[in-house]
Amino acid sequence: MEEGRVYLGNLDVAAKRARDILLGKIKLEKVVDWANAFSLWPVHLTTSCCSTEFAATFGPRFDGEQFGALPWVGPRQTNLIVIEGTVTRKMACAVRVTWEQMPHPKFAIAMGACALDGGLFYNSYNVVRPWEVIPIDIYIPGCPPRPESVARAIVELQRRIRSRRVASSWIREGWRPDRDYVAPKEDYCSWQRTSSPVPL
Amino acid sequence: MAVHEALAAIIGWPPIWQVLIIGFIGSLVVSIFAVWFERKAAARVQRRLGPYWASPRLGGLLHLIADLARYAFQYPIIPRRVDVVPFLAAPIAGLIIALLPLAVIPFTSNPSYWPLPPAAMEYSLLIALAIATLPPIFIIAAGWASNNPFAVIGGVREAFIIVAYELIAILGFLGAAAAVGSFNLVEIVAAQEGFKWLILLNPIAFLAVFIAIVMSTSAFPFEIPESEAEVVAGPFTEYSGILYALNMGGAYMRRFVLAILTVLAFLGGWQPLTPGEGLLWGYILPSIVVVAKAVVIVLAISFLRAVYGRYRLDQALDMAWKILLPLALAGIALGLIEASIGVV
Amino acid sequence: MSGEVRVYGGWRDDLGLRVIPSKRIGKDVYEVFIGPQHPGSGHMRIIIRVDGDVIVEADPDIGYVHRTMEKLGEIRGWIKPIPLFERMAIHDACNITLPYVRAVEKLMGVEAPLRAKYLRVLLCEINRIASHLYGFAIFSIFLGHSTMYMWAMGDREVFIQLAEELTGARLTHSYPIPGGVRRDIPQGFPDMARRAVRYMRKRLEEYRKMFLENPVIRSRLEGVGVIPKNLAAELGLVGPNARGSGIAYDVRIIEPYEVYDELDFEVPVYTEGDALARTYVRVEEIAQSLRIIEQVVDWLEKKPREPIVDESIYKKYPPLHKKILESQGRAKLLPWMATMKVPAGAAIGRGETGRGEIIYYVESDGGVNPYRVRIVTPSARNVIAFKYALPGHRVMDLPAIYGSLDYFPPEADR
Amino acid sequence: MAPRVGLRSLEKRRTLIDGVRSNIHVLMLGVKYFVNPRRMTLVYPREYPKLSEGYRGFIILKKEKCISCAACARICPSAAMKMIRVQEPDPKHPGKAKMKQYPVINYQRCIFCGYCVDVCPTEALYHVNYHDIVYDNLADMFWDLETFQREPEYKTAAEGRPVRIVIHEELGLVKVPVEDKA
Amino acid sequence: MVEARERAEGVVGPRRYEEVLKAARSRAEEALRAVGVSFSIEEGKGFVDLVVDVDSVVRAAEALKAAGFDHVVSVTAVDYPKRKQIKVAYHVTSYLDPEIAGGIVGLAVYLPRASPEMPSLTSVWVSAEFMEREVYEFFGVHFRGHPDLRPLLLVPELAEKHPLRKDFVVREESIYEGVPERVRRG
Repeated sequence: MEEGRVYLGNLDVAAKRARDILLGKIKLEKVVDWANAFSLWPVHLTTSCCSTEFAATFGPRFDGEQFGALPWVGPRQTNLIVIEGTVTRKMACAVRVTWEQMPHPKFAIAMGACALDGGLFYNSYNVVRPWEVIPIDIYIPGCPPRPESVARAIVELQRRIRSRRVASSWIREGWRPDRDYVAPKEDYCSWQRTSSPVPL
Repeated sequence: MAVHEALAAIIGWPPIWQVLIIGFIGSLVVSIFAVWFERKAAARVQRRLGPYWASPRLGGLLHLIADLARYAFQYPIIPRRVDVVPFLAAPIAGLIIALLPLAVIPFTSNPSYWPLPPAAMEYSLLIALAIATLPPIFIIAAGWASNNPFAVIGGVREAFIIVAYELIAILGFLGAAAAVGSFNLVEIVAAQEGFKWLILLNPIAFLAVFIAIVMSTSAFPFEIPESEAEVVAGPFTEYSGILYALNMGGAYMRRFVLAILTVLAFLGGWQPLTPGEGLLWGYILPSIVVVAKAVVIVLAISFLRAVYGRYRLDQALDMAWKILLPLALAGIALGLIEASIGVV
Repeated sequence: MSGEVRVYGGWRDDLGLRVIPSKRIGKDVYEVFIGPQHPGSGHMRIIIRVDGDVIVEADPDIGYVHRTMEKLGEIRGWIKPIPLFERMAIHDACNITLPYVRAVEKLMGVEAPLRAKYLRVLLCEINRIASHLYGFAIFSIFLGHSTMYMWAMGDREVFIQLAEELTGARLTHSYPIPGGVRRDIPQGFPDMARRAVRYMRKRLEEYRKMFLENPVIRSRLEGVGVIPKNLAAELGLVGPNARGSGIAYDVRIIEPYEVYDELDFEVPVYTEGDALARTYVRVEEIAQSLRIIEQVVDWLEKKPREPIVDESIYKKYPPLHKKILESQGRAKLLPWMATMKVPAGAAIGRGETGRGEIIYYVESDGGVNPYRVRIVTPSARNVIAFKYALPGHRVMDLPAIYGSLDYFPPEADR
Repeated sequence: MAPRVGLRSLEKRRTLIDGVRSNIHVLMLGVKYFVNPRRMTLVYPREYPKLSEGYRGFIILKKEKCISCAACARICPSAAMKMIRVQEPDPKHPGKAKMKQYPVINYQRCIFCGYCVDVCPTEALYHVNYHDIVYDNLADMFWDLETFQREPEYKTAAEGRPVRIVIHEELGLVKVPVEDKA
Repeated sequence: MVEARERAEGVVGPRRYEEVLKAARSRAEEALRAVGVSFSIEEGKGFVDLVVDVDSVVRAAEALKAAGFDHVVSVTAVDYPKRKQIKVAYHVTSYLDPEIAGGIVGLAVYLPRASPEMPSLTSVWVSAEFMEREVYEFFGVHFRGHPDLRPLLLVPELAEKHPLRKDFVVREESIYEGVPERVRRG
């Protein structure tokens, strides 16, 4: 394809060239990182009882919205997923599907001892470690962690995004240099729900 | 000098000034300010801080710029099962159509800067109202194209809401036109000379129009199409990235455009300032006065988010048909009585 | 109605997974999945069969937070399950673990001293208020009223601050132990508690104006989700859901555990049975809990600081433990408690949590571990209300009914 | 003095005037709080709450007091406290090493319930009164013997001013700045 | 005035719980004797279990329901591998009848551990429906006549393993294992 027709030809090629110009020559990287850092909207996915402390974090006393984090509705419009506590075998499918539906660049915080190594339920047959399901950036110990710990995690994540340029590198290379992408060992959604047999 | 005149001619040309500068750039700025005010006012009522850390001195205004930039640089997902053409066209067309009523609204009494020929100006209120009813169709198209049950339910709810508020908005504005006796917005504004604003003379019609605007752009008590608790994000569930920003921005821009229409009909448009000759005095300053009053109305609507919950769909429709319709008709009756007495 | 099942809009996601958002089952009956990731459903999935806008049948698909409490309860000995069972509803920690501890005390034949009983009732009432306020917060998010969420969360922080001063942890205190409690009240606690009670009474007045009398909220709640008295009795609903439908049943009256029979309070009962009645029951219960806290704090302030652990345990305390109990008010545990044996037998411990009556059936074979711990939590008994109260309502009533039942999935899935 | 059951019922249907009056009440209440919000927000990185001494924060070991009785490892509900065997010079007859076991903690599982601190016969474990420390990898959370004896580095104290939270009759929670920069 | 209203409503005052339990127990025994169902008594602290055999359990349940025990508090199943039996007890109490409101009486049945099966009592007490599904998935007790017997909490492949039986062993970690290598060297 000659040089001249590249803008008219394939849409993907043109988009890539536009991206290289935007990110390469014009210093938009800092703007992209700053924008992603100050508008981390957590998706509304409550996995278990740490959601009480997550709700307190966005209450009036430890106002999460002062960092620009606004718990929003759908996975499509948000870029942060907070694993609040235990992820059971059934919930792992919901976590994985929600993570897949979120657009890049996206980040994950594992909150609570249950999300790190199973906490009190370390040897339960129905509990899965979240870092086997999705790649996680920040871990918060505690059961449940204090709202300041969650606020500290958001602040640390903001500093990590801006210092290590995570958001713009995601857009430029399409993957995360600092976190190898975790492919699910086993498909957590293999089970099929049996619908209630009561006919109408 | 030629460049100066050319520039003044371009800016002075009503469609450029009204649709592009006030319409696109102006409503973008007003929308960002309205969203910031909405989050900050809700935060104050809720005894908390609201967006703060992006720009501590500015009270967190830059958070809105950060949200917009994040949506702009996010990877837009177009799901496989989606009908791509209407999926992409709906938000963009919805935004453009939302700005079109500005093309027919006069911002000054100086005839040289009227957007329509004087003959057509006689029906400027009707034309503006007609165009203002188009945008919801694109929201329904967005819901239908994204092929998601929640989106379809959201889109159908938007259709229900249009049927309810359309009639009340039109009757409310007719109440104002009845009081003055003509559909020409310039005459309506002229008739409200010396603070005889129609909001004071015909408050019933203003209340009907105000509630109709709150319903049409799904502001808080009537946030039913995008209500989080039932349909995840209504018609915009499948949108991500810049497409979602266009959709959400479209709602706020429609609120700004309808607010401008209300200002002209009820709050005496460019009233305290009598537009003189030339570009500055004849066109730019009156439109700034109109925009300022429109911003006040938009902020008032944003404040409702802090104090109200969400009506059920059938309750909203009942309220529209059983309470607001008689209210709007009473507004027209009051307008006719005032016209016959000659108050205006 | 055999009919072919046409899959509407099913797609194979990039996970290679057949995700069906909604199935068309009948002529115009759809099955919509209000899934675990949904602002209106919390950590569970409700599958509703919808004919137009009216719900025809609702099937709650729970188990997303099933953390095997009963199985782990059988391998962890007698003391370790206390923090384990507390994780079922951490904003109501004392009410959830106290019945288990009382069941173990019944089996061991141990009796907590009077001061420890008053301390237990104090923390239980603080947790009840915090649990009701948390229920209000989630309920108002379902109705779209974000201000009420913030106010309820803010005032809940006042009572969490009280619990933090008393026990050293915000939510997961694991405060009762078989034979007593772990900490005594710090110095400035009584007047801090009285200030909190006076503050909350003023705030309840503003709640009534902003939430209960709000025209939008009132129109969403009045006459919605009506559960008549005999249906509520038939379904075995508990707590405010039963008391909202006219059933005068409260474990604190039926089996007055700890010192509830010496306290002067009222249990509110409404007869309408709709979502508004249940909400009013919870507001009244907050007011009554405030009265109880005042009486308990007065009693604790007057009486001298006796040891807060049972006599049989306090005898075995070495001097270091006794000194710490006097100076820091902190009851130390003894190493043999990790592997203590409880005489054989079966006991039922009951308690009134914020959401209703919780029951522990604890069976011991005299060994180190309990032989069987059967837990029936209030939300586990309220789940059936979804199946029988939802049909016939509109889809938009689902959040109103879900919120008014104050249903907390981690507690229901155990 | 005994508890009683109080039967109550809701007031009947409300007229349109009630609707308008309650609308006005709600709006007046909203404006009243808009004008004077009486905020209770903690501006986090700048102010951090100084928790009371009895707060159950991170757990630290005083190695010299430990008599390695493993009571803490046995009572830990989430098996976070583990015992490791360490060669130590024998105080009684020098030159020979003696096997002694010490606890190490795994903060991935620790639930901060404080059972280990309460069960320790010689008070060798104690609570620090702060809690908000986060990690960005899992390995650092399993502390070995040295890190278990050092108090974790508290970044928030370096960045912000300590504030004490007091319950106030009128405003709910009030922040009282603490003078000493502990 | 408040006391008068209580009596009118027939609300149970805070009598000692033992009296309520005694009243409930005698009421249940009379009901079973009236129907002619032979039962044996198992004492428990805070409740009492009336053990009946499998084929007369539905009759006993209807008798108890008629006697005023209107809802099930808990369907408790206990696995006894040594005696090769599974005990399923329906702990019932009453809301509407003030004399026995709150007193817990258990209707217990011993089933063979190999293939535990019994008639479902959902037709008598609606509130037992979800709890019977739970006992079905955790213990494998098949309830004949249950409207929709599906796993309630567990993932299907776990539901086949019946986790709460004693032979489904969950191992407890000892206090020495699970320490990574770099920490063990100290």
